[in-house]
Amino acid sequence: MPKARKHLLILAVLVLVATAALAYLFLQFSFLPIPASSQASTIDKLFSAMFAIAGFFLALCLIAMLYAAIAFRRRRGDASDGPPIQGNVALETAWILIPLAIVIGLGVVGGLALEKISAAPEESELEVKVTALQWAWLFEYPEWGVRSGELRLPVDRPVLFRLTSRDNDVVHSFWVPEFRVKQDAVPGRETALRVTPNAVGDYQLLCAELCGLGHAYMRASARVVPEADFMAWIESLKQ
Amino acid sequence: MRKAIAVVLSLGLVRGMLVGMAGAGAGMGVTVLLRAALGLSAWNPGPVVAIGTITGVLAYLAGLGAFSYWIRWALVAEPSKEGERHRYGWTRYLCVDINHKVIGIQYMATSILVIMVAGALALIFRIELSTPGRTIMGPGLYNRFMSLHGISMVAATLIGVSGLMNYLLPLMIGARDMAFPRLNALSYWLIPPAVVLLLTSQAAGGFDTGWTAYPPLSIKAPLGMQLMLTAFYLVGLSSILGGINFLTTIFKLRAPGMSFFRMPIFVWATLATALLQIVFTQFIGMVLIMLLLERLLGLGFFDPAREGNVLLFQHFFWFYSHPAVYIFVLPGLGVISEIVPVFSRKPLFGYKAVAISTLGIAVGGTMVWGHHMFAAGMEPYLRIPIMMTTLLVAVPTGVKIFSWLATMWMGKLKLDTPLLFAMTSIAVFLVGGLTGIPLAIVATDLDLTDTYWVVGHFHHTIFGGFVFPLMAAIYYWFPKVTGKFLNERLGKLHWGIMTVGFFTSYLPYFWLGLNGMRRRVYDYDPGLQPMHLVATVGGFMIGLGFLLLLSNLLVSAWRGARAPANPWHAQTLEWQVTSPPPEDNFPLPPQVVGSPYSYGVPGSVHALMPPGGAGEDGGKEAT
Amino acid sequence: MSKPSLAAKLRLGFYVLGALMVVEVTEYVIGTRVKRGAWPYLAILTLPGALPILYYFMHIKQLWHHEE
Amino acid sequence: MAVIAHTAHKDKLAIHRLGLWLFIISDSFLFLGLLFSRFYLQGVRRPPEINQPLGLAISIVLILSSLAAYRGETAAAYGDIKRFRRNILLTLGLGALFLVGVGLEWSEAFRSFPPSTGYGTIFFTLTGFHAFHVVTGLLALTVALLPGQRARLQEGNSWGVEAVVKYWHFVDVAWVFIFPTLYLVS
Repeated sequence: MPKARKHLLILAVLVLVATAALAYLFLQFSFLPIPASSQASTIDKLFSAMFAIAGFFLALCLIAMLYAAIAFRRRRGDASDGPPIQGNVALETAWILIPLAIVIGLGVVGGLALEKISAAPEESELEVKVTALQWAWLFEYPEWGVRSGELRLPVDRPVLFRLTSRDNDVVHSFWVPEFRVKQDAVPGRETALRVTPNAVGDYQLLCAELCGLGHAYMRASARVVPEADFMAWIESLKQ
Repeated sequence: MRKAIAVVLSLGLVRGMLVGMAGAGAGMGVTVLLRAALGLSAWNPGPVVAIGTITGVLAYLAGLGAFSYWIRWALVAEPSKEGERHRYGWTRYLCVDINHKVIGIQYMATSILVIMVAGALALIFRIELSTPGRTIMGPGLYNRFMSLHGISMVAATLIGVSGLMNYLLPLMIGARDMAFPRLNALSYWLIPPAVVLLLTSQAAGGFDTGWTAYPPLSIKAPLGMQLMLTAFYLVGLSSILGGINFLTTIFKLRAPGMSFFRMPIFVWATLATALLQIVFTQFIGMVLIMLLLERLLGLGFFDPAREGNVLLFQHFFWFYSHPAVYIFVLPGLGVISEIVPVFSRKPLFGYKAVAISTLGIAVGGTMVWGHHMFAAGMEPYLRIPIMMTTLLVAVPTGVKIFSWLATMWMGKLKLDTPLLFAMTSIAVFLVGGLTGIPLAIVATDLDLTDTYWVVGHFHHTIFGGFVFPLMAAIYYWFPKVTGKFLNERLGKLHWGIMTVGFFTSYLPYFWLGLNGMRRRVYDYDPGLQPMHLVATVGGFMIGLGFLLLLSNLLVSAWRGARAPANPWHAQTLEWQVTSPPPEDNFPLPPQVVGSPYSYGVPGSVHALMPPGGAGEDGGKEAT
Repeated sequence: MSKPSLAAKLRLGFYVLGALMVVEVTEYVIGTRVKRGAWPYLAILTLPGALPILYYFMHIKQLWHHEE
Repeated sequence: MAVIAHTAHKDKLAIHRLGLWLFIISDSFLFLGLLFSRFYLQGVRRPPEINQPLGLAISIVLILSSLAAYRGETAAAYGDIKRFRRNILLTLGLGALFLVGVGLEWSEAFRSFPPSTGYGTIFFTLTGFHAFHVVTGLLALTVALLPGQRARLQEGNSWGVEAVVKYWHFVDVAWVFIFPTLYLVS
């Protein structure tokens, strides 16, 4: 049927054009805040890959639907039915197997990325104990035995956060959007999170798990500073 | 005057509520006296209200008459069915009635009512969110409204899918009613007290935990929390009983000739939904009771100081609440599968694959609960397996979407309101599905979880899988239910405003989520304000859409155009009887002989109607 | 298939009871004597405990068999 | 429990049975969840104070009650109404005895591991949920003795008895899992 082939050809062209346009859009404009940790760059790559795949499927399905609504709309006075096509085994198998391959591929890539962002680094980690409470954050640097109400980290040194919430407190969640990773602080247990900040700057630590009246205001300043400034800050805390 | 009072008192709902209030009062009073007699402090709101709730609900059900038949059954050999099937007119909708069509309409009306209330709440706090800092309310009220909106919408959705399935299932399989009509009535009548409890919870301090009710926050929450937990429990109980009824009906009451692969996809969806309902709702019921016990009696399930574990709640909660998402959307996807072939005038493309994908989504969806907890400190070895299972659910979902598109391709699309809404559903659900992929993958989820990305994602899936299909279903089946058409021009306006409004409201959520907007916060970074303002405007457009729907429903029910038995020339069984359907659906059982969607095949039918059955000639005969 | 007599059916009940008693007492002996790691044995023993009740008392066969 | 359908009496029985089985299957997931909580929170730990002999005793009582229920149901199916009544009354008695046993158990447990402790939380919840099922089972068994059911039995319709007895057996099966989980594991 040449007519059927013509429709498919037009659809293919439209989908390709739209996918290219969407890909351009996603690459040209970043929808994310700046990445400020080595984890963030891994995660951002994963985001780009998924946006590309999602862009293709979005274009394919939406354009196919809109095209059908326009090209195959019922003409006035036409009361006949469409062709009685019940299905097509090859096509149905394809749209099971291709998405299957894609999601398995994504799973493998995602698993490797998870390995990468949570692996223990070779160099020594800076350990920071984080205690969450309604509605504040406490930070402890056991290496020097100092505490602080704001978070400061030296740039390019891997950090291991050990998070907990007080026993009679509630669940909170540790999130610096520029670091891209998040971890709940749970009463009664200790959770861990690895971040290697790699861009100097002032960021905000936010509580991401609903924790009551002050939830929106449960923020703390999170500053990534050069190593020397960090040591000076630690010294000032010791006094 | 006296007559009017008699009529009002004869309404089961009124009687039930009055007796229920008396029962609650008596229960609370006895508890207070007992506590005083035992030397405890007489007024301790927790246990007193708990007992009052139980006695109140039982008294309400008894006053309503939900148990009357069973009590007679226990006492006499041949219980009379007095008062069960002789009531006509509007009053039967406010009484215990065992006809599945009445119960279906009761469910739908309740659902739309609750959606309206919860939606109004959403609009109120969308106004609050249109500027950073305080706009019209403080953070306490914001948290309460946000939580009530969440749980009410969950309840409304559960009620709504029950309504759809109740009305359509027996008609679609050629049965005269559900397998257990009285149990069916009981399932519905558990809902009104749940709604009342949710509303009264606001008078008792409300609850500020979101719909998830995570402890320890929910342990510390005020008394309103307890009322919310009981309400949620009642909705769950109704859901379980409904599920048992649906399954039995599908297995035992199909018309002769209706093999499993001749069932409409909506029936497959009901089957899958009911399986999820009876298995998984038990877990939420249990964990809600655990939470109540911990609040009331000081048990230590979730308190780390007493060997409890906060994560136990989260595991059980999501072990239900993820499958619950499929309970919400599978019937809606079934509705789309019904509407697309009829308005494309083509058979459903790949019927068997679509039918099996319905079960595939349900079965696959049982093993994915942990993706809500990737950042929660969950057992780390579960992360990768759950990521894989979650991604795999995308495959059967994709099968459905591709099949709908292939059905429309080369068809003769009749662009009436039902199809327009179905198309919006497909688009919205597609965006919901695609934005779910980064949430399934652990590394990206660690960034996105608990942000507006998640909020945007699930509003897309629920609107695409429930709300828009519900709209499509209303426009599609309203002529069947009432015998009158909805106004088509108003319908198209409603469709346009809701579609544009939805995307205006919820597409910004993805950008917000990526840029540091946490969910459930009252205040945010001023840089995010423009998008919040856009979202608020979109929200009001959705609200306007609902008002248009409501006016269309009312006006058309009053003076809509007469609808014939089969206005859309559909082949499924419900269209082969008069509009509205006869009291007993099918006076004689139809004989099913073929596929429910064989459009375009000359002379093919889904079922042969017995002589004397109405509407045999495909709807030419107006009734 | 002829219907078994009432007496035979009642006798069957006693056999099932005997089997269940053996299982429960075995479980008890394991539970009291084995100080560590008794749970795998007990987990296995729950099956002979539950299945006879399901099969003989609750007639679970009804679920896939409809001759009665 | 009436069924409106194009069905004969035989089909009605099959419908009723399927409904009851689905209810039982659904309910068993409740117990599954409770058992899971026990292992999730407490592992296979068991306090030394738990009264194992009493646990065995009430287990045996419950199994005996199941036998009596079975005999009652069988007798009802064969139309032997006298034997049916005797056995259901025996079941009721044994069920009540079981509850007394649980009561004894609770009063001991209150001293050694009250509900506010880790194991107490699990113990009281599991036995409490089970006892609630026992109470509802006893109520259901009582309904089987009421005049409505008796009259239907005389017409040869023993579904009501079958239903309550099935539920009672289910309560027993649940206990078969709960007993080792609470009293015996190590």
